[in-house]
Amino acid sequence: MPVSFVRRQGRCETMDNFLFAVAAFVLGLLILGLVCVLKGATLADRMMSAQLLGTSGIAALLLMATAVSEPAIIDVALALALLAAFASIAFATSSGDRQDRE
Amino acid sequence: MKTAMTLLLARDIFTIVAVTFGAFFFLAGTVGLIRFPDTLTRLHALTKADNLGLGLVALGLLPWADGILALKIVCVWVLVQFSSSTVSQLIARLAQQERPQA
Amino acid sequence: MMVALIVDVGLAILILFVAGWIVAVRSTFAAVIGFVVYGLLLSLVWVRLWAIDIALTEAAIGSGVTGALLLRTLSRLPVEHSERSANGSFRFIAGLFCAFISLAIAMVIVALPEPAPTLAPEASAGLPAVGVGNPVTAVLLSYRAFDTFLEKVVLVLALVGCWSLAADRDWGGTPVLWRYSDPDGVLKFLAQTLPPIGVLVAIYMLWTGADHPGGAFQASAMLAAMWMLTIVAGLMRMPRTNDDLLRLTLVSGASAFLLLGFAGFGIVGSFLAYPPDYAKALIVAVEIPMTIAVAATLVMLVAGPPQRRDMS
Amino acid sequence: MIADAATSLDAASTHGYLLVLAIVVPVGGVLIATAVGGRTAERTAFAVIAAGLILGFAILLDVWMTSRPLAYVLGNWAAPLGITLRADGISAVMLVTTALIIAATALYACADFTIPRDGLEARAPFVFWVLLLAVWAALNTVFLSGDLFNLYVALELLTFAAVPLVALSGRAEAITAALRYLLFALAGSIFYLLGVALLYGAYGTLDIILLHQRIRPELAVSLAVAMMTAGLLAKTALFPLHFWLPPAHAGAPPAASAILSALVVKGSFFLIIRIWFDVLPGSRSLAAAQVLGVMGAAAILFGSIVAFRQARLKLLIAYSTVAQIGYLFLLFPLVVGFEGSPWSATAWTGGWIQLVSHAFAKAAMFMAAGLIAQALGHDRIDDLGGVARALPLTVLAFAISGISLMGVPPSGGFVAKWLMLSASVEEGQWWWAVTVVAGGLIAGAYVIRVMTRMLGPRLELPTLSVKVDRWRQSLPLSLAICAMLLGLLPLQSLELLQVGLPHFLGSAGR
Amino acid sequence: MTSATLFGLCGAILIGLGLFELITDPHPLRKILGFNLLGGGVFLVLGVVARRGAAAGYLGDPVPQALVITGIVVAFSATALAVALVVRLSEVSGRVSLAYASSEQTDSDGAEG
Repeated sequence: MPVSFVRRQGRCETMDNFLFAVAAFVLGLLILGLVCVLKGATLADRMMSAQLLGTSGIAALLLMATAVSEPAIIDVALALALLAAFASIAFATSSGDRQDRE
Repeated sequence: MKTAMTLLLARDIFTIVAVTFGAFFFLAGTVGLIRFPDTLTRLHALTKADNLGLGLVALGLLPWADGILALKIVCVWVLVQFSSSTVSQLIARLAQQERPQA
Repeated sequence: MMVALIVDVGLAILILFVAGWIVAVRSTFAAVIGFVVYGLLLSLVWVRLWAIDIALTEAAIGSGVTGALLLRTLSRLPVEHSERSANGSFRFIAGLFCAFISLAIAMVIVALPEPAPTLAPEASAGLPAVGVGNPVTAVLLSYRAFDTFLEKVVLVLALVGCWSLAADRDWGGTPVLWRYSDPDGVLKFLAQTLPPIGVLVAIYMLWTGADHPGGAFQASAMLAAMWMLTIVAGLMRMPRTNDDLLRLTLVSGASAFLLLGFAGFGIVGSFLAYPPDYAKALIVAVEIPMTIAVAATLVMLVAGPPQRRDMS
Repeated sequence: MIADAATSLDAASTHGYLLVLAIVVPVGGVLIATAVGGRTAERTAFAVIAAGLILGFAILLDVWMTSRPLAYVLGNWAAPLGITLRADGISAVMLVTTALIIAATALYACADFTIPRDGLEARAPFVFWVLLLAVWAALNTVFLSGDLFNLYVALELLTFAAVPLVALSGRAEAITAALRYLLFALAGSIFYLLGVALLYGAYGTLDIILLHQRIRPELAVSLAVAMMTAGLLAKTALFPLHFWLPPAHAGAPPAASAILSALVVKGSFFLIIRIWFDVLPGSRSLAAAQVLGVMGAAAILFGSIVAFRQARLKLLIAYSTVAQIGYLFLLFPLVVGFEGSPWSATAWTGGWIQLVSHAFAKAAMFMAAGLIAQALGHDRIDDLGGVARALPLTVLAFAISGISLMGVPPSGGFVAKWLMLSASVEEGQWWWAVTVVAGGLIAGAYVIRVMTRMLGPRLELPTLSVKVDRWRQSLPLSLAICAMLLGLLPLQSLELLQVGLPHFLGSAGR
Repeated sequence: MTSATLFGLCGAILIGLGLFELITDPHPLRKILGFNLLGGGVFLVLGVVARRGAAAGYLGDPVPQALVITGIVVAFSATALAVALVVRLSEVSGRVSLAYASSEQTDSDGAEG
């Protein structure tokens, strides 16, 4: 089963470095966004942080997977895609539960 | 030989352009998150921009993955699209509930 | 690779920033969200340390199940009133003490021997006898299977301990995850579409875990998340805690290990030893009940002690 | 001896399978009891107890007869890759002690935790029987495992079994105590794990015997051992990390208190001994041992004095545990200070007799206190007048265990304290002798304070709210007699305690 | 400096931060978070040990990697139990605090069973 990255077929180190740098950039944005969101008072704002978390983390993982040519990292991204969705749902629905209660 | 080189170069350029644009959308999403005034517009900025960003990043990485792996990357993107669009609906509902109180 | 190191430095700073945030922020809710972020960043670090199996575990537990557990807890506690220990000098001394401990650990880490001692060659040499390609799986299910066996018992005990906190009259009742009215049916839609994918991914992880990163525990966390999703959406019911099938499922992981162990006694002459020709088949055979058992345990742990709410 | 064990590392002993069974049988009991529930939980517990007693004595007999440790290589994967179980002299002694006390506790608990005849499962009985077996499984793993990480899992198993027992009554104070206990225990075991990580990083093995051969005195080892010891001290509740213990042990149901005070804290202590005397090479730091000794001495004095001032019997007994744990830590300066001299062997033997006799005496005391509280409906010391006439056997059990705690001959406590006393005088560390004597005197004071109330005239008729069966009263009495009989053991038999140990001890115990 | 050492130092600091939160924050849920921070740091140290042990064609020593996975499961179980205790405490007493109701000796009748 051809589950692998196209290894070193004309890909130079510069490309790997570029992908890494973008991964770092996305992670930096993640923290920036997170701080802003967490300052926001409303529950919805806070829940957005979960969303932000999922997409940025997945993007960083995809970039890293390609940069180091490790296909298994894509599996991590796949797991995260499903579980981040679950976490967001847990955020949204359990907080609603709390509001109903009070 | 020369066409092969050109093709490889084109692939590099494609990746760089797509990933850079992807990163740009992540940036735009975060800026929107910081600058937009209320929850719903922030939600809009975040989800739209981030999902586009992730899509572009995934697209840019596709040429480096072969066979099943490329399929997996696409799967990750589709999954995120799918879950985040529905989850953002949950968040929007919560934001509406919150609004009168806020 | 210079850029990679810079990324690692950035990642380390991010983690420390988030950890500091968790410690400093006043709102407990914000700290919980911070903790979920911490889990995500840790799984990125595991990727950078070439420990993909751990990255998968951390992503599954850190961002998924622990997040759900802590959020459910918050929704059950009275609204937080942030009380800070006013004693500044105590905090100062504690801070100094912790800094000292960090420093000491750092000194030891910097001075760890070079070349580092390792069991990687031994683990690699043993693989043919185990029949799997992923050395981490071989460690977990063969070389140190006894640890894994006891770990499954730990999970069962944690659940018994959790149930023991029920009120006497609630014993045997049904735990409650949380409720969502779901006016638009959005959640139902998600709960119908995501779980099939999730179950497929879980099966894939279990299967691929024999030779590539992945494995039983990661698969269980995935199954648990999907199961909880369907329960919250009202598509499935939470089982009663005195349900016979549930009880059997919960102990089936550890029991499968136990049976396998005794089989090893009889066939190969040692507890938890696998007959070489069937090693891989037996490992997969024990992983399947283990995955289901752990998934059920995780769901029940998040749901908490049983309740009997007859009024609703 | 340790060299012998290492050369025969791969050769499992003939009866090595006993070690696996000693762990796996109670674990199997936990699983069956959880799965089937109802009345099966109690029945399983008794079946397991019968098997466990036999296994414990079989292992003890084997180690005694052969004077060699038992070993078993799990899954045929020899260390360093795999895990080896080993039983040396101290493991065998602890196995039997644990089995006896668990058996007595189970018989005692029958009355409190009967599962209703209608077969409907109830909360407290189910949890108690499952966790009783779980505590046993965890303790046996702690005594038998030869692998540092496996020991970490065993420690956690012990924590997870013990904490819900504390909270079993469901009252707010009990839950608070359980939560505190859990947080202390978790912090303790995570620091233990940190030490394990550092040791693996430095030497690439988790096996205790291999580690002993490879280890060198260096910073990593000092820090790792400091972390592990500190973590385990928090779990053992040595002064000043004892805060969680009294409310936790006093707030649990009496049968659970007996297990917690007599056995559970000994699990983490046992592990400290393993690390100090089995993992570390010959050159142990006397300064660090002195620090442990000072903490132990402080525990003796503080615990005894606070125990004396308690108004409630169960809290008094719990604080007395804090003090008696202190004696165990005198073992460190006394053994490390004069390695190779026969006096260090004397101190070693004394420490272990203290551990075992305290286990019996303390289990007996908590059971007796439980019966008294059940009969009177309270456990206020000032209002115990006349209870001796109502529950003579129980009061006798309390008195005999008290004699052992005080260290009056011919009890096990006396032999223990006498051996420690002579070792410290002979080694010139007279200050420990002073502490031992002072601790014994204060213990005498608090035991006599309780006894005078019990024996004294009643101010008003004690109204027995519950009638206590005589056979139930005989259980604490038989444990107390065990503690007493320890003092009459011929000392030659105690060489068992040195089987399988590194040769830091002198020729033989005196 | 290698990446492994870098993350090792990161782990060391996390241990300090987690311990600080565990010691100083009075809220039990925050203490539980502190324990998890601390645990993350310890696991990171183990992971660094694993990474340094790269050999035999593996990029890390699989033994400590497996230990971390076991450790994560145990830490999660611990968190679940602790959190259940906190919730039960607040249900029974109406408070979320580790302080005892009155003094250490409660004035309840002290009877058991």
